[in-house]
Amino acid sequence: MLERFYRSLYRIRRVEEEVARVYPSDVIKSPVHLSIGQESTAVGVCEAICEQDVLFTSYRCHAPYLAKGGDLPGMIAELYGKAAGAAGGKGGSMHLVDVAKGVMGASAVVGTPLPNAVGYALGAKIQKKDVAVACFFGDGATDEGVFHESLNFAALKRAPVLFICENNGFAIHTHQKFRQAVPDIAGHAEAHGITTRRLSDNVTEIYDAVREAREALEKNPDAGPFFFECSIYRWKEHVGPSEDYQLGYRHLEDAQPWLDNDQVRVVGEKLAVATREAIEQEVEAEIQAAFAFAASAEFPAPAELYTHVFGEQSHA
Amino acid sequence: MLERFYRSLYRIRRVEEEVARVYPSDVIKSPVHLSIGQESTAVGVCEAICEQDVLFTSYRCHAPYLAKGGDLPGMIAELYGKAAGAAGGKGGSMHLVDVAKGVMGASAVVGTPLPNAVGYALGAKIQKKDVAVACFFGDGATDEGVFHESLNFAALKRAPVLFICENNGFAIHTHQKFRQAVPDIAGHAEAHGITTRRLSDNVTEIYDAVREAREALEKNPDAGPFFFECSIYRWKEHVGPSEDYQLGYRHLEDAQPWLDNDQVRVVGEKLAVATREAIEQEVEAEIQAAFAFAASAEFPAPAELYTHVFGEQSHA
Amino acid sequence: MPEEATYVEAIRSATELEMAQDPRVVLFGLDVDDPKCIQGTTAGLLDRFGSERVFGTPLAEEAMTGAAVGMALSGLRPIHVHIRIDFVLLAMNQLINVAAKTRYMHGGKLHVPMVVRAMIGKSWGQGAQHSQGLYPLFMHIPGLKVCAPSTPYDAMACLLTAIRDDDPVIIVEHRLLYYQTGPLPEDTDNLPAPSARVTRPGNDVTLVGISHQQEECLRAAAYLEEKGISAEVIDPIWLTPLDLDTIETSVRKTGALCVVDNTWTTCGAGSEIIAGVLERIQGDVPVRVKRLGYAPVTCPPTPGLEELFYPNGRTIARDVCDLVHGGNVGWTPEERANLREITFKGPF
Amino acid sequence: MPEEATYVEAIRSATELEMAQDPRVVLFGLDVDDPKCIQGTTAGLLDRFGSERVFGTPLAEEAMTGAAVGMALSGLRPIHVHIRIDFVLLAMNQLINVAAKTRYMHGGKLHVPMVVRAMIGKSWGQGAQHSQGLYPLFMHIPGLKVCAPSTPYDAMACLLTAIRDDDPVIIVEHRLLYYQTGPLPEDTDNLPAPSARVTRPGNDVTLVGISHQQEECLRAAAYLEEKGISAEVIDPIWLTPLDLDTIETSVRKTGALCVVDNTWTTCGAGSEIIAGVLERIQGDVPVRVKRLGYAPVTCPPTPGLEELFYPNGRTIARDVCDLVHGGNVGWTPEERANLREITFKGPF
Ligand SMILES: Cc1ncc(C[n+]2csc(CCOP(=O)(O)OP(=O)(O)O)c2C)c(N)n1
Ligand SMILES: Cc1ncc(C[n+]2csc(CCOP(=O)(O)OP(=O)(O)O)c2C)c(N)n1
Ligand SMILES: [Mg+2]
Ligand SMILES: [Mg+2]
Repeated sequence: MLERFYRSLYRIRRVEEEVARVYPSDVIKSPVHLSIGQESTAVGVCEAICEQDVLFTSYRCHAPYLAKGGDLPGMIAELYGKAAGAAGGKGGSMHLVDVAKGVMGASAVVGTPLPNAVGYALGAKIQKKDVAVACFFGDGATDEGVFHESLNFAALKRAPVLFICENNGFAIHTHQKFRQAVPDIAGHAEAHGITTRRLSDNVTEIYDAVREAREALEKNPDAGPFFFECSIYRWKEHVGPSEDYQLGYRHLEDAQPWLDNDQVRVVGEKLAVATREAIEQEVEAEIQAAFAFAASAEFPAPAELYTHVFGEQSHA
Repeated sequence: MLERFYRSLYRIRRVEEEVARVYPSDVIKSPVHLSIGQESTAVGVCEAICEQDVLFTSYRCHAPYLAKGGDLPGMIAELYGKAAGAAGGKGGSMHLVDVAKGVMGASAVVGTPLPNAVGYALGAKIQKKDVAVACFFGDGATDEGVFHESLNFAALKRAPVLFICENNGFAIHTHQKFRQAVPDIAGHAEAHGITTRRLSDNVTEIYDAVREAREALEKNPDAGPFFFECSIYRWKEHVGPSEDYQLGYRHLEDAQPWLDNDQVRVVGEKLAVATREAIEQEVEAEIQAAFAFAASAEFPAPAELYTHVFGEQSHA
Repeated sequence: MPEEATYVEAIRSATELEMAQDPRVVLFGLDVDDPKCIQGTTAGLLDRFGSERVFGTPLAEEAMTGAAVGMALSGLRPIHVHIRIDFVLLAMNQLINVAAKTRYMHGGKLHVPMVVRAMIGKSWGQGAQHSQGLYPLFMHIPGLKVCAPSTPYDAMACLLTAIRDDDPVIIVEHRLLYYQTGPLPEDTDNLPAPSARVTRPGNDVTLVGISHQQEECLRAAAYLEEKGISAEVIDPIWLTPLDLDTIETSVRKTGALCVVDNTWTTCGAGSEIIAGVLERIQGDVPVRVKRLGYAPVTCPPTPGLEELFYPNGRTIARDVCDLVHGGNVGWTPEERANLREITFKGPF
Repeated sequence: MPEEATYVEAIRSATELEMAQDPRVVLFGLDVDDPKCIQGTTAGLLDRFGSERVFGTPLAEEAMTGAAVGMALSGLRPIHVHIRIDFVLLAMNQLINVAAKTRYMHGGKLHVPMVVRAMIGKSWGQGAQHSQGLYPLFMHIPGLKVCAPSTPYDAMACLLTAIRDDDPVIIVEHRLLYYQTGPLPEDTDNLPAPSARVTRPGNDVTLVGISHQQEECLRAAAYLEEKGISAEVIDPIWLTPLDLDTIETSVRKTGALCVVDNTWTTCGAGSEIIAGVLERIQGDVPVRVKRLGYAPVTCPPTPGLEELFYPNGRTIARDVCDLVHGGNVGWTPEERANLREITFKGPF
């Protein structure tokens, strides 16, 4: 398992570092919301759920997309605005999608994926499919009323949803304590009668907790929903490739414990050096290839502007 | 106190009975949502708060409007659609208003008064006024996300709001248990860190609880918000003048305990007969006069259609 | 010949038909399963299809719309019902930011076959917040389709077409149209593509009426005969996609266009149709134009003002007569009993 | 002569001025008090006026809008800021069902003096959900006022007028206009009533540009000189109330009207202005009309498609040239360096 964790953690970290590295060259013409430092939630969750399970995420979607097996060249090409991108260049960084891998799109409006995830889970249950839905969202999303509406409805219908709150303490630059009277998000999930776990950013802890829930769902489709609040930390600025401690809304000292506990390093150190290096080499090659692919791919043809408003089988 | 309670309870009951009685004659050309059976929340709360305090309510607003001292002829004239109505005939039964008495309007969209109440309370606090806001809403309103957004913001800002949830068990014909995974509304208020009380429909119990909160606010403007969930029962149909046990979504047996505990009767029986009869006579005379006033009042002139879209000091 | 049916029955039976032939269709919304079953439009469906496919919901318009999107993505074809279109204002974010954009912003990899049924209210002092039309808000947004059928026939055809569509469709119903009766489509497997219908041929003026105002336009056309004015009445039925061809053809013939909206006129369907037709005609033929609709105020409940708030057959006839004659003629028809508007006093 | 200032400074200083002279004014919204202070438009205000009058909020657009209504009712004059107008879709219920209707549905007994500042996004692949215009949705609703200032001067005047207004006003800003510089009003105590402005006189065609498209229209007018076409450019500034007089006067002179919306055209301000002007002109003079605006699709982030999505000075010039000549002239101007559009790549 540790090998799998490491491959995924390292891959996400390195992809995003490459995104950050090339960003100043303007090949990526889109806002990017990096997950650097937050990889363990995506990896812990996606390793614990099943192939057929699906994800709904926010704009901070690179990590879950990759962790669930989303196509890497498609992702980079999407950031580059190319026709070969995951969304044909029509989504950008904030709307990654890979249906074959169960990544059901992403949204730039905070909170919106929550009810979509619940609806999908209910739909899957009605269709008697053994599919669980993992829904990733930040602490900011839990300020929104739709968070409660979604949790209540999921609980009422016992929809097979795994709510994954990536609590990095901030909505852009505003700390949770300036937004929430009681900064205990899991407490609200409990008030809606949902089985809830408060977790750290430890990838194994996250994996174990989510695995247990997923197994419960496999045995009993009415076992859910489940709620996981994971305490994590965003290392980079809210949007863009840089650090932002100079802004003064948070301080490097706050970050230090998280940096010291970097899950990529911690998990990597548990592997034999040769194993780790082999993984790293493979990943580096994959990343190089993906960026090369994206760089050389074509931009969409002008006619693409008008496609995909409606489907062809639609009556438009 | 009991005399005051009785006068207010009896007055509300009788006004609404008169509304129900005349309704089939079509003099009231508007949907009416009666509070018959639910009078004790309005009375308990409005007797406990202060003259300068204000109310925000839903469309089921007759009882709080009257309990807070809202003008009775203005109310009946409003139901009749007359120019002398509380809102000049431009509101109808669902938008009663009496600014002098602190009734700050009412809304027919479920949940909407909640954030209005919180904003008002915060505004009053910013202006250093000793004003508390009582916000009346049903169990249905608590399904809406804005309920949580409002509670969180009120708690965050320590806004002097008294949230009064009139839990009559139903949103139209749908029982709380089909809408809420955990039918414990007060539990959500607690999760937002709000001081909360679960109350019956006993008018004295409601009065005492709200009085205590109001006194706390007087001493300390940061003492709030407070939340009260009152269990009550609606005797009539959701909208309209009749009973609706024949619809089958609830049964007369369910109602029986509430009917047996009718607060109007129970409180009345505690008074000396002469006292009670004097009150009743006064109220009856007042009601007769109000309906007579409404019946003989004028409808608004056609030109009124175009007034009050914007104010005159507005740049339109 | 198919039997006569009410508009209520048209909606009910379209839903039943499609639920029977397509197991992916689910029906939900506040009160769809309650004793009044949305004025009868959902009657019997819970019994026939069970509570997994027909269910009431909490009051949570935004999340329930988001859930409809999710259900659609999961392979279902949800129909989400609102008893008033006013409440859809709580769900604009999911409808506009999510449902309308999901296909495009994911490069066609996802799509959202969902139907929103929403009713416009009128009569008996429903007032400010239960009377809005609001459909221009949806027309403005690429990725949403909008229709506003005014007959049982079109209600059934629109709903079937909407359910079978692969993208989000909003069906704007009207509480007063529920009293309409008429035939239903015979061949429900082969429905025509969305297009407008000339509901009454004429030569002197093109009168386009939307939703319940279609009924008023037909009344107006009857009144206009008194003045020897022959109105061609058109029902667009679908507002997105909008069949401008049919309207343009008529206007080229009549030289006068009046659109009667079932909402306010500012940025309304009337503005859209007039601008669209004139962009096409570009002065080829002279055209007089007029928009009618709600008075530019909030809807008042008191009957006298409520009456003035809405266009009706007589006021439309008056205004169209003025339009055709190019000035204030000073004529308003006397009300005729057979052209009197339906009113009601609940259930709402 | 007043100094030149940026649009950002215009908004900031209008807010500061009015907060200083009217203690009822409060400023709030997501991130108004954060280190980036809404691109500088709220800079320094927290320090000067304190956290009771300047505060950030939870993410809760509906409740925060409802709270603004409540604050307004309590006697304050709240300014509620949104960094994207797209997010206002979460608050439509409070804006349309409550703020717009409170005065009317309570017979004038209550009123809601609140200001909503909302920014349109553009550039650098912000895409589907950060680029919408949406102001026609507000224009449709009686009880709301809407303005979309395009210069620092008008930004300051509009914001001051809005704060002093007794009813809800929505100010539509545009991220790219934040780079505009120009003079500010000198006499801030006596501002003109809302009206349109002829920003460039001309004779051959009336070109109305809204929000950031006003800038593009001025560029188009410069390009059109190449073809000897003299465009009269008008900035409506206020969309509600809309000053049709100024536009009508121009159109009666030019005989051609092109409106460039900073949103989609369907049921847009262009539709409204064209229909409104033609209702007044009623064929007195022949008029050619044209609407331009966003392509009828969701906004794509990839630069090539994004470029095609928006009208710009050159494409407007091309389309207006065709309009004036009544057919496809086949001319598009070469881009001139001094007429190139500003772009940026954050902060967003
Ligand atoms: C409804 C809505 N309101 C505001 C914004 C602006 N915004 C973008 S990201 C963000 C912060 C969200 O914080 P959180 O949910 O904790 O996610 P994180 O960025 O920390 O991953 C905000 C306020 C938005 N995109 N959508
Ligand atoms: C946002 C919204 N959704 C739906 C409705 C339709 N509706 C009117 S009253 C009502 C029930 C509300 O129940 P509750 O809040 O418990 O109040 P009660 O009628 O029991 O006093 C509903 C669903 C509405 N008016 N507003
Ligand atoms: Mg966060
Ligand atoms: Mg109730």
